[in-house]
Amino acid sequence: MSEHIVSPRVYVTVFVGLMALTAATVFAATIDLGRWNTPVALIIAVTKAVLVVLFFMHVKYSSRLVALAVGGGVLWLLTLIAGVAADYLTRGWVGTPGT
Amino acid sequence: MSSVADTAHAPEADRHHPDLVHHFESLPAQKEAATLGMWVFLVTEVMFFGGLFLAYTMYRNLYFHAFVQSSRHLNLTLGAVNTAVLICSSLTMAMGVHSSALGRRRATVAWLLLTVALGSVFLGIKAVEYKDKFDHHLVPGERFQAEELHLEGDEARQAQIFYALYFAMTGLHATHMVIGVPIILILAWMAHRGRFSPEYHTPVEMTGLYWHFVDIIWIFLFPLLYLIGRHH
Amino acid sequence: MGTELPLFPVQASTMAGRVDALYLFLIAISVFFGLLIATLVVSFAIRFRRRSRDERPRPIHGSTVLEVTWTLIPLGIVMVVFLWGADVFFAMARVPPASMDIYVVGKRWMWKTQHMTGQREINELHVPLGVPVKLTLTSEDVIHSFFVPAFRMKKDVVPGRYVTTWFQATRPGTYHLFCAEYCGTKHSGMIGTVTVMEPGAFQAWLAGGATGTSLAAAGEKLFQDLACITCHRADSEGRGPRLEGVFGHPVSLASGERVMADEAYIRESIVNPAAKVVAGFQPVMPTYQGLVSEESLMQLVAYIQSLGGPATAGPGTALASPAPATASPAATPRPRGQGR
Amino acid sequence: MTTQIGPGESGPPRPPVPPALTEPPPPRVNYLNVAYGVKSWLLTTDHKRIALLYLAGVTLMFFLGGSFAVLIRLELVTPAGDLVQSETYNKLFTMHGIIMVFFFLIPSIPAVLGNFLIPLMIGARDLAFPRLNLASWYIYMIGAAFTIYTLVSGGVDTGWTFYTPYSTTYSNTHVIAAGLGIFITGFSSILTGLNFIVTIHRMRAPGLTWFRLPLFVWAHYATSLIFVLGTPVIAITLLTVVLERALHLGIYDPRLGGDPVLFQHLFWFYSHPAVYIMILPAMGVISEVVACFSRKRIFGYEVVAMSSLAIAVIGFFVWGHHMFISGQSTYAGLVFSLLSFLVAIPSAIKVFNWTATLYKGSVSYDTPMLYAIGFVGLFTIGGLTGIFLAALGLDVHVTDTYFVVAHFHYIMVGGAIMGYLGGIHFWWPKITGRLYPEMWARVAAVIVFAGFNLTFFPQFILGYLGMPRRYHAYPEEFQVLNVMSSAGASILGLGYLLPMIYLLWSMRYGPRASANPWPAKGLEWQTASPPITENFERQPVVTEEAYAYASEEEARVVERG
Repeated sequence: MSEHIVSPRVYVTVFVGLMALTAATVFAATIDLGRWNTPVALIIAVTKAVLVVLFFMHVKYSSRLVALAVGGGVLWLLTLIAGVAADYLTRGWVGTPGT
Repeated sequence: MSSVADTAHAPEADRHHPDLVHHFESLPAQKEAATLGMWVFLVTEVMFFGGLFLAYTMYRNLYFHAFVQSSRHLNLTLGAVNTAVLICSSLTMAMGVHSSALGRRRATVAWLLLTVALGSVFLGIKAVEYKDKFDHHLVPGERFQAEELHLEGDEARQAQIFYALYFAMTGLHATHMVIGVPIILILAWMAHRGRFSPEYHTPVEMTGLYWHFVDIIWIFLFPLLYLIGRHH
Repeated sequence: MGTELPLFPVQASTMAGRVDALYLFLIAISVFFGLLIATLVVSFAIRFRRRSRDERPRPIHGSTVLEVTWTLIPLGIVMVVFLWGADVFFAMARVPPASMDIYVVGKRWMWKTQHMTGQREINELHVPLGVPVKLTLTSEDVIHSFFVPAFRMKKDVVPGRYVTTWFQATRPGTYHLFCAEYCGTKHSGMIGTVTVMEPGAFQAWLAGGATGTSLAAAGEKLFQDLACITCHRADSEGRGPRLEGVFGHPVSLASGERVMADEAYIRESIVNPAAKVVAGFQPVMPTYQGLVSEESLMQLVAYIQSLGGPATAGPGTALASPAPATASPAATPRPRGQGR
Repeated sequence: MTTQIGPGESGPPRPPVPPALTEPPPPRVNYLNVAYGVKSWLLTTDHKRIALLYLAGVTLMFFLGGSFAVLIRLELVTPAGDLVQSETYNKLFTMHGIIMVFFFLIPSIPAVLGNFLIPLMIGARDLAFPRLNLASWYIYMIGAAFTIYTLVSGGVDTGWTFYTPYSTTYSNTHVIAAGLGIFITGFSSILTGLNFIVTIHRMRAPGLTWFRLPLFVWAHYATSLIFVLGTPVIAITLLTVVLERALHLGIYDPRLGGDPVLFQHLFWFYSHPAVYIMILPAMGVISEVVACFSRKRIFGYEVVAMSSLAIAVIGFFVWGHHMFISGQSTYAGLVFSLLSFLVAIPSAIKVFNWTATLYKGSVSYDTPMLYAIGFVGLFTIGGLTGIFLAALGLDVHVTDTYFVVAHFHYIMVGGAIMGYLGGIHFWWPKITGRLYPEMWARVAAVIVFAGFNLTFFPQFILGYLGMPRRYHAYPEEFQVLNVMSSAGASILGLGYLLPMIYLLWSMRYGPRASANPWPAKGLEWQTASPPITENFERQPVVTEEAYAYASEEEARVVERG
């Protein structure tokens, strides 16, 4: 794994992007998008996180194994949320309380 | 797909580098292992915070109105400023790692100290916010009063769940920063003493990964806690 | 020293037979595969025992055919077991219409049961033979679990919400009632008996029991005392929705959803009125959390249920309470046809 | 610079390993006698010494937890609760659960055998992060200290499951101390898992590809995935229980609208994969033992390796089968039941492959093999009863009864502990350089097998009769089966004491062992017994598949087959 030196210019551009996205998410929260407020906030947050992971944390330049670990961690958190959501979303479907 | 460290042709000089521990063949192999180890640790941190994010997700959908009213009472400007402060500290940390990789000793110390400063500013703002919650009796427990949130009855109690999650998630995040700041301070001191070199600056890089992770957690905490229903 | 040694629990409910059938099928499967593996291991161990110290058996890498067969066969068997188990489970979850209602409250270390006609029992439950009985359970403190082994029925009782289960007794007698979820010091003391009686004997017990006011009547009194009547008026001029004919029918909410007005909805609307506001009304109703105990909540729900009126053909449990609005102590729950 | 040693040596096939088991190699420097004194043990970063430190801690906790089991069985001899009060009984089964699960079963094989053997098996000089390895032992001991503090200051009575709202609101015992104890010990598991993953990925010997790895290493890789992905969730879950008790952060409090079922989701998300943490390493041991004592490659090596990963991954999607009747929705129960049946398949595949390995092998009945055969039998019963519990309709009747208690004891005691004992006996010559007394060891194995079945098989019948778990007193008609179970427990207790005695005896008086006494394949048998601190004089290079006991032409066909 060669030692990949990322030029400061990349860091600064990513930094500006992150600040812009922060401003965007605050602005987006102040306008009523109905059901879309939460998804928009999440998409912006995920974009910022991906920027930090790829450039600040050098995952873009490190081995495939590290990328696999990152993906695995996120996937497992989603598994936990999906499994529990499966319970909460389908409560009461059988028609009597508590089933 | 066996990616066994190539040992045959590690340069001789590299084999006796003072920082090379006995059970690794070469410095790059040692660094690669350290990087993978750090990332596996960060995966455990994702699952560690994940438990709270799960609880937050479920209760937000169950008690949305109480969450909106409670979130509205959080100070949006302080939250936004804190986010900006933390993103700046991520930049300074990245620059710190960058200059330690190039062996620029004084630049590394400067960037690291800047990161420590920004981290402290973040914790300061957090302390202000917490004090404000204590003053308004918005801390979960017997003395919790939800009049200011215009909630009563069950929804007043559900607001306690929001603030329980608020304190748990931001508290856990702040604890991670309280651990991170002294570590970066020690790194700055070691960099000052010339401990790192272009061949060996793994501790700086690993701490950088940790710090960026803590920043990512806040990148999710800020919209989830502060930005629900800021419109109407 | 107990001398009798029962090895199989008595079957005293419609579900018991179906659960035992699945149990015996699985025992057969397990005995077959257990013996298969045991005989293979023992026979190979003996036939291929090491004869001499430097014996070198030929390496066998494996065979894909064999691997696929002993993946698909077990997969097929477990899928059958899965479907069978799910079928029994859903039968347990779907309460037959026109079941007899009984309310159960678990409280640290006792079971309090209430019949619609007012009978209250502690760690006891008298039920008629051959009538599907719907239990609506809740807990006042920790998680308990209402477990009657003879009925193969168990349901965790969670504080803060209603849970429902049902059974239909098929054999008169007295059966164990256990608490199956650890709940503290006297967890093993929170036991009792469920007595299944012939319909005639049950009526005598109902009439003879110290009935006092029926659940619905007690609920009606509470309805007055708590001044619910001021908003929920019969002539629908009040600030709250009219409650006659509500129970058991879908209700459209201010948020545009439609929910079934079952016990859980009524209970939630009493303790958390703002959660599901009926369309066309303002969320002005104060909460009664803490003012109303679980038992009185059940009485109010029973009263509103008694205002339910004729059951619509709506999905789920369009529960028509057999008892007419004004409670008559000797209301006889008409045993309808067997559950599905 | 790396020379080839080991099986791949060219030239005429060497005569089989010299039969003399016990010609004592001249006493040399090895990892045990290289340094003496408490400091050399308490500050070591040698994975072998850390493994022995764990062996001491884990054995202490096993006998502590086991003593509670004996008291529980004594209490249950009589229907009335007359040996101890109910509060004490509740504390007994809670401490038995906590100590056995978190302080014995989870760390035992990975931290003792895994720590010792993984570097040896992959030809490395040590784990990737030796100092983290020592830190994980200290963290384990601090967690154990918290738990022993909980014990001496009054115990905890919430059950090892800590269900809310009892654990957060109604219990007035030392829940916070117990919760923190497990919280801390969790990080010991995380560090061990992290160490194993990086070591297996980055430090394999040249030529040691993934599909030449011993199945023991595969099993520990899968276990480490569960350590790393699951343990943090139990850490945050117990932290929330501690915070709710201490600071009223009431996220599970039903009076505030909190949902106790959410706690159960978070708890079981870890605690079900935790049962695979307990069984997968044991499966790894069994694969090694069965291959060695039938002197043959494991039948379907790749499939057995992949089934370990499959168990670890699918094991994370099935936790809801602990909650079929707990208020979880019926449809979620449907999903979790289906997934629970899928996770049973890889375990079945492993059992079939072990059985097939014996075919046309050269089977010998040394003690490790007795434990392995015992494991296959008991794990099969344990696995099949798991199918009963995964079936929705049946689970309603049998969950929270002694049927469940019998099921998980068949897996944990019949499986994990039999595997652990088999592994300890199999690698004892390598760890201590001494041979254990074979006759005594076989007697102990048979006693353990018999005592175990007499203890736990009656509990299946009790469970279906409807005797609930965690009962201090029970109805009269269950007494006969309970007395049988208690009788079995005393035999099992004796069975566990025997190895403790003769293994300690063998450390001093046992005959010296050669480098490869069985003889077995694997890099750990290529170096001396006990190994030197650096593990290998020269970096080994692997040139052949795992378990290469005999190449095609060397094999004298076993005629009678």
